[in-house]
Amino acid sequence: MIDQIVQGVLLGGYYALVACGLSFMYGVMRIINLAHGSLAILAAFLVWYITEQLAVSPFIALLIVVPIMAALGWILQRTVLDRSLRSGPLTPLLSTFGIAIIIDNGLFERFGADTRSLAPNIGDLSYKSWTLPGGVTVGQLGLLTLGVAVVLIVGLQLFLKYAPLGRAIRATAEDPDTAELMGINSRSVYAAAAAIALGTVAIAGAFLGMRATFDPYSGGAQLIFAFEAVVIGGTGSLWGTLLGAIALGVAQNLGAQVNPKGFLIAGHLLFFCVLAVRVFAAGGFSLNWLKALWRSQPA
Amino acid sequence: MTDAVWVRRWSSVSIITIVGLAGIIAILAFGPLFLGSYWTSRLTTLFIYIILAVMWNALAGYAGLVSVGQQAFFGLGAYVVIRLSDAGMPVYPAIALAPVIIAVLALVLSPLALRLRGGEFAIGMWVFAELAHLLVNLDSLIQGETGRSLIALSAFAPDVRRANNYWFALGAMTIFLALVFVLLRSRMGASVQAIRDNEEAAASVGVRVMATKRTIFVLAAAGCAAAGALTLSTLITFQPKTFFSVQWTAYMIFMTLVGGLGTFEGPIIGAIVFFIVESLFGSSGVWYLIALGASALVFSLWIPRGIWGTITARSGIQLMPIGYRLLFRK
Amino acid sequence: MLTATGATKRFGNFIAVDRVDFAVSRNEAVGIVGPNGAGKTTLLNLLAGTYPLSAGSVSLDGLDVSRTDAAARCRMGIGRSHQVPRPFVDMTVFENVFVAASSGGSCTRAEGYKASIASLDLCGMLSNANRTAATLGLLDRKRLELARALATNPKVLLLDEIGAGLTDAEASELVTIILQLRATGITIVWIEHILHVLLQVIDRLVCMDSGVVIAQGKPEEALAHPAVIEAYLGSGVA
Amino acid sequence: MNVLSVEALDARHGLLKAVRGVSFAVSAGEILALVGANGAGKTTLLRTIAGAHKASSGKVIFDGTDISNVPANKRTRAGIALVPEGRRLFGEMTVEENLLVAGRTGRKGPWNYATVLDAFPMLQPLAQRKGNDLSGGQQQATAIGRALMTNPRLLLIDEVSLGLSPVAVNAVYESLQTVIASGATIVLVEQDLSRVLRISTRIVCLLEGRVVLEGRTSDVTKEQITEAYFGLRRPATLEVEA
Repeated sequence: MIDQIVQGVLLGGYYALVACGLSFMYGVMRIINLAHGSLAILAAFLVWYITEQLAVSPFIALLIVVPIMAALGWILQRTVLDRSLRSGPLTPLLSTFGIAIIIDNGLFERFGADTRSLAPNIGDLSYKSWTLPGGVTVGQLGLLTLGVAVVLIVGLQLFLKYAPLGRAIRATAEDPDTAELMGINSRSVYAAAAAIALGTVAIAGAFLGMRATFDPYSGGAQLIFAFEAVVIGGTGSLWGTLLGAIALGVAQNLGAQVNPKGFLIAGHLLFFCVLAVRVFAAGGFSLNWLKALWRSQPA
Repeated sequence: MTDAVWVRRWSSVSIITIVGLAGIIAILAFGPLFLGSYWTSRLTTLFIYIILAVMWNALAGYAGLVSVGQQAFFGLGAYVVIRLSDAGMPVYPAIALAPVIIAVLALVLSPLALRLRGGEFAIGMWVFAELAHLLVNLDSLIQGETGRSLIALSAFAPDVRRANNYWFALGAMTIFLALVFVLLRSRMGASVQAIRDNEEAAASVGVRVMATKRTIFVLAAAGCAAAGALTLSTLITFQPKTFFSVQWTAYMIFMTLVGGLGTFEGPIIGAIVFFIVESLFGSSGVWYLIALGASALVFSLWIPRGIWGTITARSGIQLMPIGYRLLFRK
Repeated sequence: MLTATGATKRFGNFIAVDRVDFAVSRNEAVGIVGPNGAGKTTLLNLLAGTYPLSAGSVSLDGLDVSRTDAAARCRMGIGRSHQVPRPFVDMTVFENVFVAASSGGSCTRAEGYKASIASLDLCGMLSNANRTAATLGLLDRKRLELARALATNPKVLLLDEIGAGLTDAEASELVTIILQLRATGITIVWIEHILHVLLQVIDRLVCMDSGVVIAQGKPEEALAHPAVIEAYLGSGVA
Repeated sequence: MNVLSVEALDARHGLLKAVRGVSFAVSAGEILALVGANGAGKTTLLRTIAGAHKASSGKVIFDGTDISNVPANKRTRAGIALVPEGRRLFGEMTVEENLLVAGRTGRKGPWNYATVLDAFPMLQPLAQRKGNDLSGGQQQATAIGRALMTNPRLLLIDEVSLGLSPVAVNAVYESLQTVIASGATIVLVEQDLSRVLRISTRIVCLLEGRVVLEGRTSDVTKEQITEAYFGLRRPATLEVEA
């Protein structure tokens, strides 16, 4: 039981990583990016491809993939998202869903249906673990993932708080018209925010590849995990996302104890329970808490 | 003065359209007698596509609800048929009953689902579809991803089965088109279009927004369930992975966007376009799917009215008698 | 007949309407004026049920409707127009009005036709009945907004700046229509900036500033009230 | 030398004509007051000059350059700053952050975080307070300070004293004196006529989107302004459209 909880917490570290970019993008642009999961898989494939081709460590490959994904984010915002933001509330959903289909099938076309993993490329990191008193084992990779998630979230918060660009992003997210009047080019800020979001997606993709397997059609599942983590943890801070991600991971691991197939079911059920409580307790439901989430600072 | 004014709903164009449609359906009803086995089964597929497109359009185009999880109802519709058949019910009555059962399920789900907004609703429905998929896999009858065949169908000779499927699909398509048509023509139809144009303004003139959306949500669920049940009758084997695939929703989105979101005729045209594209390029594999995604992207950004919406905007023609015209005595 | 007691609306830390008591009696026409940000439109939204109250209550004909939503209040007899007209753009003018008649007016199809035609006629929109609402100009949109509110068969009609942005000639046409409405016994609450238009119609004027009512009474008296002049023109002018 | 000139400017909200053929000019060092009842088009006019609202026709010329098609953020960087109606502070950000975010891409000039705090002493103890948690007067001071951080040559202020207590209004105007002393040109919208008469050098009065009165403050009487303002009697300059 304790072991399952510990493993769930570690798994939550990955979910926090993948949820980070989704909530960031929603917070700034009010876009729920349905291609989010597919982009994470795209990043995983890029890391895998570079690792294989150049025979380097995935961590080195990640150094190349983060800027590539960030550039992709910039282009995506400038070409598609800017336009879809201006054409009604349904358009961003439809256009990002279209992008997801293109990415998924494009990956299938290029890389085929095989499942891949980066685990063979990171040596003993993929299985080495420490054993705590009481027989609980803590995987080094899991701990690293959780650590990276925490560092990323703290880093993003510090960036938003203290960096000039971070402040411009917050200002634009709150009121793009007024930000323009302060000399801020809101289109560029949006593009920068999309670049940052996809940079985090690249990291999430790499860690997905190291801790598990992936194939071209794994994107939908990643989107769902990310969304569930954000919804479950919606307590009003980026730490909420981390907590939500951990709750999701723990619920899944406990669910797996009940039934071998209970892993995913437990996560989905937790998601719906949290959603139902929120909808019926508040008498209404909106994503305002999400808006506040990434913007608020640690006390 | 007002005695000299009255309301007309039918125009000569719309009468011709409806008579024409009825005529086409009447001719199609004899399809299996002259079409041959290939076209009988191909047209069955087209009828199923039309149901899917019309239902997704009702949801997104009229109620403003973009769902990425309609495959939930599609898959559950098929699953219910397997279950009913296993319980001893004859196959075709089971196919007819499945949409009704799923409609009840959707009604139960609606209080939660309809309070979600925009992307929340879209992904929330997707999670629901995933959950439904996982729970169906737990059923020992289905044997996980292995799935189960609708064995009772083997009692029919292939030709008979093909013809039955055809008639059932044609019948279901006719019923759902008629339901949408009647809904749009009713006073609720005016409300539905008002919600589509401006939800808040609709509420301010007394439209029951929630109740109207619920009706559409339930109807769309029933339609997708019927399509799922019918697809099962053509494929025979129920494989959860196939039936709960998000691909079905991708098809629905493509058909609706290409044909024209928020019009009656658009999704029908979109389904026919999709059917033709699939017939021509379906065998070319993933490039075909990439092209579908790209078209969804292009239509949503640059041609948001779709084919039919663009045509009506240019020409002002109105085929279906769902509107109202005021006539004045000279 | 329509009463707000202690009506309050907060947006975050901002109090848009602060404990306002407001009442209008049957067949009365009340004008509301006040500077931008005075809370006039918010008060109208509280009366119509568009926003939930933060505190206080609203009642119609003695019935508490504080927790009734906008659509239901409309069906009970509160009709409204919006400051910026919100037509259903892809529907015809007649269909716009017919939705209102059949939903808000809760009537049969035949009654709905009749009510729609009558309100279009009254607002001078009958000849435009078959046009798509998207093609209408501003005056016609305002007329449609009014006709739609009328078709819901309201006991009380809440009007939000239907005169704004119109030329003189257009505004006086609107006044003629509203005077005709008054003659049919409809109660009117009208927010308007253009005073000379408003004064042709109303019995009583309510002046608001910073979320509270600062003066009310006969129009000339209310306008002469020092607090009103100060709110409009600033201290030292009076 | 005109800092700003506006030529036959039209602006719409959808189909509503909010600004109709407005022309006027502001020369360096002037304080121009825009007055008029609400709905007269003052806010739209200011926003159109700042680039936050699109003009449907006409020209905005700043420093001799036609900037009619320049986006708002570039106009700000060229030296036009707007204090918008309702202050529009970034409410989740502190006073310090509100100021710094505006100074990020600004021009060089006398204003920076330190000099703004000097000009608005009331803000000094509030630097770490969130915009949402300020009083109206504190918000207005922050909003003006934020605009100054861009080192504008032309400062547009919408509704200087709207919703402020008399004490707060005094404090804000006192600080404006510092701004005027720094040589900026100001266009302001103000409901308080007596203030306008004291502070401005010129007055433009709008009624229903048109200029109905324009002149040097010293040449205009209160009666003329009041009449033009309310539109109770129709000013002779206002032609009636067919």
